[in-house]
Amino acid sequence: MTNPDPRELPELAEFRRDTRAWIAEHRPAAPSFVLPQSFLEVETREQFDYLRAWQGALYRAGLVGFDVPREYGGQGVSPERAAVVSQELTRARAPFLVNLLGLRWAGPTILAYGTEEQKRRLIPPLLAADEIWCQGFSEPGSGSDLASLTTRAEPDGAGGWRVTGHKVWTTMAHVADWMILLARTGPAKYDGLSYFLFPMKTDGVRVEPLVKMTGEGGFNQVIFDGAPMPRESLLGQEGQGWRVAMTTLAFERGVEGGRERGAEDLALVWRVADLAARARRDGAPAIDDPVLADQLVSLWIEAEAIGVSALRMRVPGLVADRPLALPLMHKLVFTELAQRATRLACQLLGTEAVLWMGDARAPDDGDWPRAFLNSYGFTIGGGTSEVQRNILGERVLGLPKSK
Amino acid sequence: MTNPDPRELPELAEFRRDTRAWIAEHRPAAPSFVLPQSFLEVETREQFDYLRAWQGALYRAGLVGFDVPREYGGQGVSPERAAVVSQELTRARAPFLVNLLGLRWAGPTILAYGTEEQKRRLIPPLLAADEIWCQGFSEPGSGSDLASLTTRAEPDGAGGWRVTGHKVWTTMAHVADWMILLARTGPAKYDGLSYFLFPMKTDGVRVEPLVKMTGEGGFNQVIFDGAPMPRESLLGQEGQGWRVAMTTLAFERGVEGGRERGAEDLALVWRVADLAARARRDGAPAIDDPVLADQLVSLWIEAEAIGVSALRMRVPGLVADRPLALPLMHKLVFTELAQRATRLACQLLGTEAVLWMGDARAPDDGDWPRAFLNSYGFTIGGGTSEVQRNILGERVLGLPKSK
Amino acid sequence: MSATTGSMSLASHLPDGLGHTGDHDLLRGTARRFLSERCPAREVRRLAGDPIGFDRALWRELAELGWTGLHLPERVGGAGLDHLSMALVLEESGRALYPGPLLASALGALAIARAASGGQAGRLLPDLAAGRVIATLALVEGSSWELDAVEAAARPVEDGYELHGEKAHVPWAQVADLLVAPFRWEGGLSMFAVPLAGPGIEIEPEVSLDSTRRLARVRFTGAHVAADARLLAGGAVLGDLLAPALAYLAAEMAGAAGAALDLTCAYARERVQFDRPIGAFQAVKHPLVDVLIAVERARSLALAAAVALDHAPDQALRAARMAKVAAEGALLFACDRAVQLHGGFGFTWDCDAHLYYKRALASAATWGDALHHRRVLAADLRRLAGYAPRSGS
Amino acid sequence: MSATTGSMSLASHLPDGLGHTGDHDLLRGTARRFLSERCPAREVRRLAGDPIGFDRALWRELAELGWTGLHLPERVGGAGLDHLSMALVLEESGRALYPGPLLASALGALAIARAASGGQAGRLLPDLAAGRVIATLALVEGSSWELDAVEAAARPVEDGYELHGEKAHVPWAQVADLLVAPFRWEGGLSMFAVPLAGPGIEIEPEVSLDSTRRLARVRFTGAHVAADARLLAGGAVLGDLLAPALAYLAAEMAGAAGAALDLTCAYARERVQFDRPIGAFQAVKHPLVDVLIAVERARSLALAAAVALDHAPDQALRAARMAKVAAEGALLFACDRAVQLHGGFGFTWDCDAHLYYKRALASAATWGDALHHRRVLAADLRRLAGYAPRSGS
Repeated sequence: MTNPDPRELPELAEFRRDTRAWIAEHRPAAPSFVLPQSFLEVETREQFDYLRAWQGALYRAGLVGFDVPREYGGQGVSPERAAVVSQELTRARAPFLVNLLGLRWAGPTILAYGTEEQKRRLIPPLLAADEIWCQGFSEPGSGSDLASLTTRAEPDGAGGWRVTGHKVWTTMAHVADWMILLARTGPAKYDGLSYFLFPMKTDGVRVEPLVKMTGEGGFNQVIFDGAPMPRESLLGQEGQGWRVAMTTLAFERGVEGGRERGAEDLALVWRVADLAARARRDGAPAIDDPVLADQLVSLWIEAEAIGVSALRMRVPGLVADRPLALPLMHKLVFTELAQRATRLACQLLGTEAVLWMGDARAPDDGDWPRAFLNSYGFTIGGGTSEVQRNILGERVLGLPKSK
Repeated sequence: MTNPDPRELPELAEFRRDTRAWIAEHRPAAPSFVLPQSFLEVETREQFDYLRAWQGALYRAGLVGFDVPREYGGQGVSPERAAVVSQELTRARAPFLVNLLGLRWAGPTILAYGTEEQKRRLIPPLLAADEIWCQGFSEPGSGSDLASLTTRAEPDGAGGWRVTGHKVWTTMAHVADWMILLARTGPAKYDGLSYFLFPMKTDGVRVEPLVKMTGEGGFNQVIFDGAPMPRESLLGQEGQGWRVAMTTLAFERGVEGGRERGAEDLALVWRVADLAARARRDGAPAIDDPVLADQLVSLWIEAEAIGVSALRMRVPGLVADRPLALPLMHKLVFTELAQRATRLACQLLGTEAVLWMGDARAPDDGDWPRAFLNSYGFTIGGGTSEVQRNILGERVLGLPKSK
Repeated sequence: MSATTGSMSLASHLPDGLGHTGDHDLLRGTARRFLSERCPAREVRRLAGDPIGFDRALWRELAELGWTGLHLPERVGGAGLDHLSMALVLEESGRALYPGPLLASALGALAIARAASGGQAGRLLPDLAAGRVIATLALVEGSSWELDAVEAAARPVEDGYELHGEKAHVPWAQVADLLVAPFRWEGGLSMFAVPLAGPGIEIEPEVSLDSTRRLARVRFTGAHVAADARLLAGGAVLGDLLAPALAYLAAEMAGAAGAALDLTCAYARERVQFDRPIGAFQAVKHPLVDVLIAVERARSLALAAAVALDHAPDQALRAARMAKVAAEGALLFACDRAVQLHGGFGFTWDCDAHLYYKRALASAATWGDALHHRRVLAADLRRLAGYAPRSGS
Repeated sequence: MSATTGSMSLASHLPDGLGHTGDHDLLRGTARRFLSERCPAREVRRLAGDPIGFDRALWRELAELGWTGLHLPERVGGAGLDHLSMALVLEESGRALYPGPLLASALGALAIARAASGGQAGRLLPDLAAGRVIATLALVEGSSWELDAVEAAARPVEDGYELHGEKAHVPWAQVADLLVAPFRWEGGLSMFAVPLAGPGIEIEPEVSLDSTRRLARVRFTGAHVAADARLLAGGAVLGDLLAPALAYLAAEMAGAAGAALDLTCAYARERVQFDRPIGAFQAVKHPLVDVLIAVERARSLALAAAVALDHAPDQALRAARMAKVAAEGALLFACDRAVQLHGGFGFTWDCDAHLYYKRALASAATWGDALHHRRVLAADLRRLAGYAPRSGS
């Protein structure tokens, strides 16, 4: 939650003032229903409509798409402005951008591998949240070992495909218009995979809700039974799917769904610090406890380091030893930090940690135990922490594959 | 450092009184030279003679060998008395028993696999420290993967063998009379190994000192160049060496070299607590620091748990779920506890941690940094912590081999 | 030298065989079998989704097995067994995540057995021992479970007392018949055994994180209780109760931790990725070994705390605090790895891991968490290390 | 809401490119090459075993490269570069475990540059910038490095001062020409620049854990110094020095941590057990990844602390404390895994791991360890979180 820097360039400072004013004027009132904590838990239609309207409004105000050229509906590439919007959204504790999978994964991948036609057709409604994206990679038998997946796309004889198989943990599939789909078009483990942009509103596809351990919905399993896909669904070349998918998974951008790296982590730590100043344990303020305060300080330092690393990452001379280290470790670092921060928050609550959302006296509406349990969605989803450590060990430290 | 329990059986209480009195009367005066911290660092002749004399005196007083039948020079099996001696030695902070490798590893293995002749010949001088034992398992290329060792024992045509190869980390080889030697008698990785009792005072064997990271000596490399071994050197059957060696490595006895499980760990934690009460950090007593005190409490709890687990281990009904868990985890638990305890001790020293042994003002003669560095000898030697975790995962939790 | 002073080990205070007999084996075996048959995971799930969450028929069966009176004297209909027996049964009930007031009622009954007059005990305990009456223990007010936070008051009136105040997070108050709790009384504190019925008592179910241990707020707005609702001993009772409360809770938590570990190990043996069971990967195997170590430590200390109650009462409170610290660490760690190593499935409602995790988080917050008890133990440690703190520090 | 108050990020105070230029790249590249040629591990080992432990020829070479005056103004012969430059060179010297007073002398010179009068600066700095004079910084007395522990005194006499007292753990006092240290002076504190020669000064080498950074006790028994030995500013100088001292030390430690990681990775790629390089085992690979994360965090924060000295001085002390905490954690962790994962070899004198470990332990104990700085940061955090502590707590 960065305050304006007095040394900020005048035009950027002006943009910040305008953005802040716009957000203050337009951010929607708190709804009567419980909002999801992240894009992983968008469950009900009313939650979805509320969040989609917010992203749409931001887009129409010119505040979404700072990593997308103007010809595809974006704002032109401007990381500085992206950072300003991110900081101001975080500062205002505004709702998140609901089409995050589109903004973060599908969009950049389409921009990298798509045809001109695919880019013009798909990117603008993605930015506006007019068309929602979900991701179909994992399967019941293929989690960490993603390339063992068995969902297959077979030619329909007319240039298109028919899809048969079973995908799981497909966040927002129940409201999605499109899916980035990794499917088998041949027997070779890696070279037999192709990457598709699958239109969800079609026959032969069934979306069934899965329930998370918090009792919330928002992710699904998707069963394909010969579901048709037109010719133009293929992204990149046939058999190139693994490489395209790795690109998707590597899109750990400085600007993630409109939030700047570091800012959100630090904001979380400060929310926990704020809780520590309010919460009482054994009748005393939690923050008085030196052991708890010491743990908070560790989180604080780690969050500040994420912000500094984001700056450092953009200076080649300061990452020359291991250029891939910071980008590849980001997901692991921030998801585990969030897990420890929310765990500490539960500790701060002392006796009151036993209350769950829905109890009128649950501190902060029960957000902390809920956020802690939901934190595992991030240490598991998008490549488990264990897989991330393999990748870092192999690609950054040059250690041999764990075969 | 257990005080007499008022409920102790009268005969045991009497034995305790006698033992305590004997130790008080006979424990040797502090020497003018620096004593090693454990059997891993016995370097000089004067250190060795001092320690050997102490074990000899204890043996002659009937205080060594409570896990050895009387016909082999022991005191008959009496875990209660062993525990008393252990507690009283710890309490008095008496020197350790120098022939530890003999008492803990060679002796029990000979008792398990040896011929009557081997037992009668070898055990009594082992208990008395008249003959010292060392261990020849590891090689430069075979550490964790011990069975890949290449030292070979070839028949000399007269019923004996000739040994050629290279062993490392052989603690006390420079003063040893005997070595428990694992050597190859055939090509099969496991079934090609045999277990020998090798007489060190012979031709064709060269002992070269290795220096530890503390600068201390005490372990060695041993180079065999056709060194002869008589027929009766073989322990167990030819080709049975791996099984016998695993028995040796599993001898994690309740009584280890005369010290009772748990008592020594707890004594270490209390020595660190005592340091915390004496040491000053930033001008204040270290133990006043709540974060340090919290860490001390964690160590305390773990040390108490080791003691309780030692009792629990002897009650089959209380370990029925996983009978091997406690015995197999003991080495891992106590070596890592000692490492953390000595690390904490270095922290307690604050600015004074920079002083090394030999500096007149080094707190406690520099014992703490030295003990901390030496603690790695135990987390690496005798099967690294990593190997211990494999064993526990496979043999106790039933997880598949990490191949 | 001061280091020797504090260093008499917990183990040295305990009998050699930990007081364990063949009867304990039988008891544990029965408990394991009974719970796996009558309270398997699907039954726990069914009750977790139920508005009340408690199966009275199951309760009656375990009362018939004698569990409700294991630790009560034979003269009031109990089995007259030791605390180790109760700890073993509670370890098994923790393994099964048994959803019912076994722990709460056992502690309520214990408070009455220890503090009541002969007449009170004779009147209340037979029904408690037989499981016909369910008790619960209410220690929390506001956000504190310590005695000096008690504000609820018992005002003397004709024929008894009038109760005012509110107790929070009372386990299973929804189904309990009798609440045992401290009230202020003429300036001091006293334990009261209050029938949970009648006017002036309001029970408001809480939405509890752990739906296998239901909680409620109990409000007293002038409820009238008879004079003998006040148990004889004063605040000391609560201090005396802390050791068994923590020891019992620790046993239950250690059991749950062991079960969470077993759950994950079973999955790690079966789930195949990269052409082998994931348990073959050290990134799975080694953390599970660390969980194992924590679980066995927790079990040892929970046993030690129960055995200390039986054989070394002056060591019991410290042992119980250590047991709670160890059990909390082990259970949270076991659950953390359970969810993470189950991967995508671990994050779903269908995987049992979350049931254990919610029990873990809620149990951690009960009767002082590890941080609290470590702070108390740190004070012990300073004293035992011969260190006299500066006043005020 | 209070949470926003404290949450202006460190990064937001720093310039976008961290003030880094091509010159910095050149400087670092030169440093890496020079040190790998002139100060490889075998040279470090040779000096570690040497009675003095310092190679004056090597010192002169690095002085010629300008490292001794990088951060000093051009008018006194320095290079007039920024703190980032010095941090980059120190990171490299840390990687190489360079055994010499680069850090100590840089800080001594910085104290003089900041606190001396024009005349003093003009007299002392040119020789320091050129490396002809070696300075050191002496902050520890007794077992404390904090100002209120200073007892050494400068008694005014004719023509100057008479010094009494003792400074401990003074880095490289054996080879230094000039000692910069606080002395009590007429009731207050002042920094003095004391020539390390002449009567009344006794230098007693300590046996230091880290033989790549030699330490000594320096005793003053009435040594006479000239009036202008007293630097102008008072105790505030020491406060001002703490940020660069910690930032520089953190950079050096972060460099050493990276080198220890590289050492272990190289071994893990080559050492074969069970028919594969041990780096293929997750029990080796994953801990090394955790070290990597710690090392990169330490590097980022060490850079941030240096850049803050240059561009955001009011953030520098907090950034420097964070950098010390992160660097200490990373270096100790990297060394722990270095020894352990080298197995039996790691435990020997022949493996370089112990050289790093000793540097790590000694650096941790220098100018406040992580625990100390975290305690100070906790007080910051309470304030920033809008929490007013009870008085006395």
